[in-house]
Amino acid sequence: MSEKVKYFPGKELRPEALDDGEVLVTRYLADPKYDWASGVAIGRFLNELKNGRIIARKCNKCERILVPPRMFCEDCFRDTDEWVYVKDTGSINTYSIAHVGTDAHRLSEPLFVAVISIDGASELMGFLHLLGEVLEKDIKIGMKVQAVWKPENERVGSILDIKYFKPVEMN
Amino acid sequence: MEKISDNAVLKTWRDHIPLDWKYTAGVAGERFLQLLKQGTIQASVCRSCGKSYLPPKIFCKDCFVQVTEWKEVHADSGSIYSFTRVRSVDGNESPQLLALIKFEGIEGGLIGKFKPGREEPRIGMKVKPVFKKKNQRKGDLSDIEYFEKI
Amino acid sequence: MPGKEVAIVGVGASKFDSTTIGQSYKELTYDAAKQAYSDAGVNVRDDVGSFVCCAEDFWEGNSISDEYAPDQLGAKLRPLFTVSADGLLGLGHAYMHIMAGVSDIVVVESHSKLSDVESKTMVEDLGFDPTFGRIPGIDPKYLAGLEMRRYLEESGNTVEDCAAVVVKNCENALKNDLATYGSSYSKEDILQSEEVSSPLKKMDISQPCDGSVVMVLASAAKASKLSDNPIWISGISWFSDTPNVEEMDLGQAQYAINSSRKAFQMARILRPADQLDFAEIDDTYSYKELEHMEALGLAKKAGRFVSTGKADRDGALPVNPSGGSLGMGYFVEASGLVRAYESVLQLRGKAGKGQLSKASKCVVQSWRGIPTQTGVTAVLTSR
Amino acid sequence: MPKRKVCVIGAGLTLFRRRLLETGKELSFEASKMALESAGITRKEVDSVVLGSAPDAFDGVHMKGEYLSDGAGAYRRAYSRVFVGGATGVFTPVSAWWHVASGMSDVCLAVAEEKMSTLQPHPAYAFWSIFDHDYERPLGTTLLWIFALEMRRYMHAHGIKEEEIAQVAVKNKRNALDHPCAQLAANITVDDVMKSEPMVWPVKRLDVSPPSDGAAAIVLCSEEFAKKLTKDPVYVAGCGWNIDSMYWTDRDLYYPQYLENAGKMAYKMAGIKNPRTEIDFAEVYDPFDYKELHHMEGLQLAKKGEAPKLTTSGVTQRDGELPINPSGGLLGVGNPIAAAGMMKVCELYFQLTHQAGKRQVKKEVHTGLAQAWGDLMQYSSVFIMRRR
Repeated sequence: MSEKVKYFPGKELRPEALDDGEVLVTRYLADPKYDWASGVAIGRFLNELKNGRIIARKCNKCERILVPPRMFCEDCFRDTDEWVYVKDTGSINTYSIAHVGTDAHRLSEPLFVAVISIDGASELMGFLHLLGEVLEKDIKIGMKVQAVWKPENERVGSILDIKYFKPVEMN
Repeated sequence: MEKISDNAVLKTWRDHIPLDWKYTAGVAGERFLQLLKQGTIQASVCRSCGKSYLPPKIFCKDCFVQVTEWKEVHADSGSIYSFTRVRSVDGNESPQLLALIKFEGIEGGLIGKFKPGREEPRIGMKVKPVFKKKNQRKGDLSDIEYFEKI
Repeated sequence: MPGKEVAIVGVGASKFDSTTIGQSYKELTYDAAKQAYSDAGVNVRDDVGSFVCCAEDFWEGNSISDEYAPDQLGAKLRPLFTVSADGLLGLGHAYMHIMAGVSDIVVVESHSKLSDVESKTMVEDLGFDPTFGRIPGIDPKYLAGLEMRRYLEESGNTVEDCAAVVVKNCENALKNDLATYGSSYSKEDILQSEEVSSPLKKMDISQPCDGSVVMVLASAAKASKLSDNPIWISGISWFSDTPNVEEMDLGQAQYAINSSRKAFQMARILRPADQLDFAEIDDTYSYKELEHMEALGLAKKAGRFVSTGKADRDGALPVNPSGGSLGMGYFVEASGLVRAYESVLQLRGKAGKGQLSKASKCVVQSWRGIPTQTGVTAVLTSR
Repeated sequence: MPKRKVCVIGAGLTLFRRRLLETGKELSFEASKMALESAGITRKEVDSVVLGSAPDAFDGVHMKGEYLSDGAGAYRRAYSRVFVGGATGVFTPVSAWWHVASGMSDVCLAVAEEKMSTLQPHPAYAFWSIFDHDYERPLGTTLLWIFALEMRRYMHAHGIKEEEIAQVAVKNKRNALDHPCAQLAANITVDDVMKSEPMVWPVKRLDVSPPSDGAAAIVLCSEEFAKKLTKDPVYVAGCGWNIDSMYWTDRDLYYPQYLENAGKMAYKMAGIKNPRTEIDFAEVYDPFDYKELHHMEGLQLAKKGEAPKLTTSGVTQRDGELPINPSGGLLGVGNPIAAAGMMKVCELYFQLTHQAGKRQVKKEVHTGLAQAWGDLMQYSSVFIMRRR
């Protein structure tokens, strides 16, 4: 191709072209709304966050304690068997420092993001959350952290009922 | 498997996905809409099979060759292919008469409003476009205010 | 041998209802999957070679719906993919997997969770060409109105014939335990319902329904081991006409004409009206059933055929004995798979109260809805 | 074993740019037309079309497969759109392969398109909604997060330094200088990467491929059909694909097991026992520089943790022993998601048919591999092509 084809199609536009009238543009602001049924497992998980607790499901065949909870074990392909409360502490599986937000704008303050493996659940089981009350230089993989909950009257059954995870104070 | 039998624990998560899109009209669409803004309807013509496309394309969907020739569509060669009285999206506005207009010898056509009034549309009725005033045109399909019976 | 190369050996469905607020779509699908695997007698983690899911992002509210497909199907760390299409096309891809030797047992899944979607009309609008097809402030069903008028004009069928389709399908649904919208209506009920996009009335339109369907397909060699009563996919084909509203032939369903021609050829069907025992076909809108019947060659004048009772459950050729989408509800991308599911029950003689006296060969057909001219036709056979 | 042998007989692509005037349909047409012309056939001979495109939220059209169909040459044809997130571009020809291998089709056109610039103010926003709606999106998620989290874990597991990873960006952007469609070709240094603006640490601006508009296409056909056109066709030797669990926070991200599985599926079909010696060159998915390394390891082209060494020692350069991303990859050519994956498959075709011009790798090549990755760090697709 590079030898045979001399022309590659495509008419490049300047960054401003969509805004300054250089080309005609049809604009559409869509805002589709959803009300997703959380279901048995995630419904209970979110409701329990409101109570200040993290709940998991256990599969009695592989004996894994699964969080976020699910009504089926994806490894064994069978119903999970019981609800298990796990701790609100855990360790940092991996982390990063975000300087940009969802639409690529710069954040004024960086956000500390981590996958937290939750204590009491099986190895590596956990979820995504934020870190707080910690300096960037002090964050380490494997660091023990604990949930900082919103005040009870502000909790709504949301992942944000946990404000963030902070380092466990060592005695 | 455990199911929910108590309405009090039913849980849903409500959210929305705000999206802002700016669509270019493309190589053919850009030219077509600029011409429409001038008050003329143009189709692109496939040199290979002779089909004339409205809205225009830079390609022939059949022969799949590049289409670069254009021709004017005679404004008074239109007729109603089908029409409908359709409700507004939120149900609050009064219904509107919408028609798909086809033109002689043209593949495709245009969707437009039918002139409100006493005249009822019918399939096959000869119609012509009525453009908005030049200073009100934006370079989109709404530059044709409506189609009316010839 | 031709026509007996790929079989449906297991089917499963979740509950079907206008809302399923107590379960997530994953949990619904898990219910359907468990049932299908039990029906087929397979251990999904050991036996299944590939998985096909059918979904569209905006109906899910996810930007990559494929991500959320594997676990509830038992497909973790397995070959799974999503085709953005109706579930019947999923059967088409599974068919090709078996014919190409990818796998000898394939799972197909599709679901609807329309009760999760608040902005259904907006999503429909987003399917149209952004520059030429979307009319600000107008219900996108305008296209169904344009099509219904043009189709009735060209075919000579009437709005009364369309109402007869609704009456028939909602009546059929009363005999189907899985159906949500069964009712005894008169034609007047339909004709007097609110106008959406003339001549299309509110009751000409199938209503949303939730549910998930899972099917297990197998090669001939595997099917003979797994099932005493395999349902053969003896023909399947799909076809897309133009996606541009302005260019559409609104007088006939070219996608159904072409896809059925090929599917019937594969299944050696020369005279569909005589050789088929029943039909489960797309009736997203009432007129669509008539248009599709004619496209498939099931009747020359479908309106008269339905109005005179020939498409009834005890007629010459029952059409949508399950109740169709009008009687069971509209399942977006799962609509075609729901039709196939109902067909399998009939062909196995397990359709309960709704069982037809003669059911050994049928046609299943789907359409992707406005603004498309895309559809699939399949022929299913029990012997 | 597949019933029919399948060949690749043509490839085409558009420019990759941040913003193009063309609609998605027009881009699809341009790439498809070029692919058909390079195969020396017309649309008349095509009996099926498979399109690949990533989220509808980019182009801003629901069911965009339907919308794009006439541009992709699918008017009045058997047509499907397949969608496996970022892995779509390499998955599209995989799906086209089974259309032909099954006997359902003799000539199948595989097209991939992306028009990301439509989404404002930045295409990255679409990635917010790939996360779980109930318990991840409320955190304000972005795609960069997961890359950073995975990169960090990968670095941690093997003690890899950011500087080692940056060499991939340097190599690929330099390779792209010879690619006529490239968007971000450049001569840069490791230092430039290290000093570039931090986005989501450890990810920096120059570790990342850009959003782009563009399209690419190839033509697949039966062996019988190909033999009418050429004595020495390029064959599809192997296809593989695999998905991991949606619960991505429940596993160790340092190693892509799903890719190992997808690779094994493709190797088995291709009769490859030792990928490291039997694959002559590879186009592995590189939306971020560390992903190239991660994927080389998943594909068994490098031992776990050793891909950086192969990069540092020049093995993966165009004149090296195992050239990786001679096209310039996503980092250099650009990343119109599905089209970028397909661009890699096009590169296999160009290299195997000695049409890659200045990009032609130094060694003699018979077997090439393209791979893409997607969904929530859980999907891979693999496509292997071979010529005598």
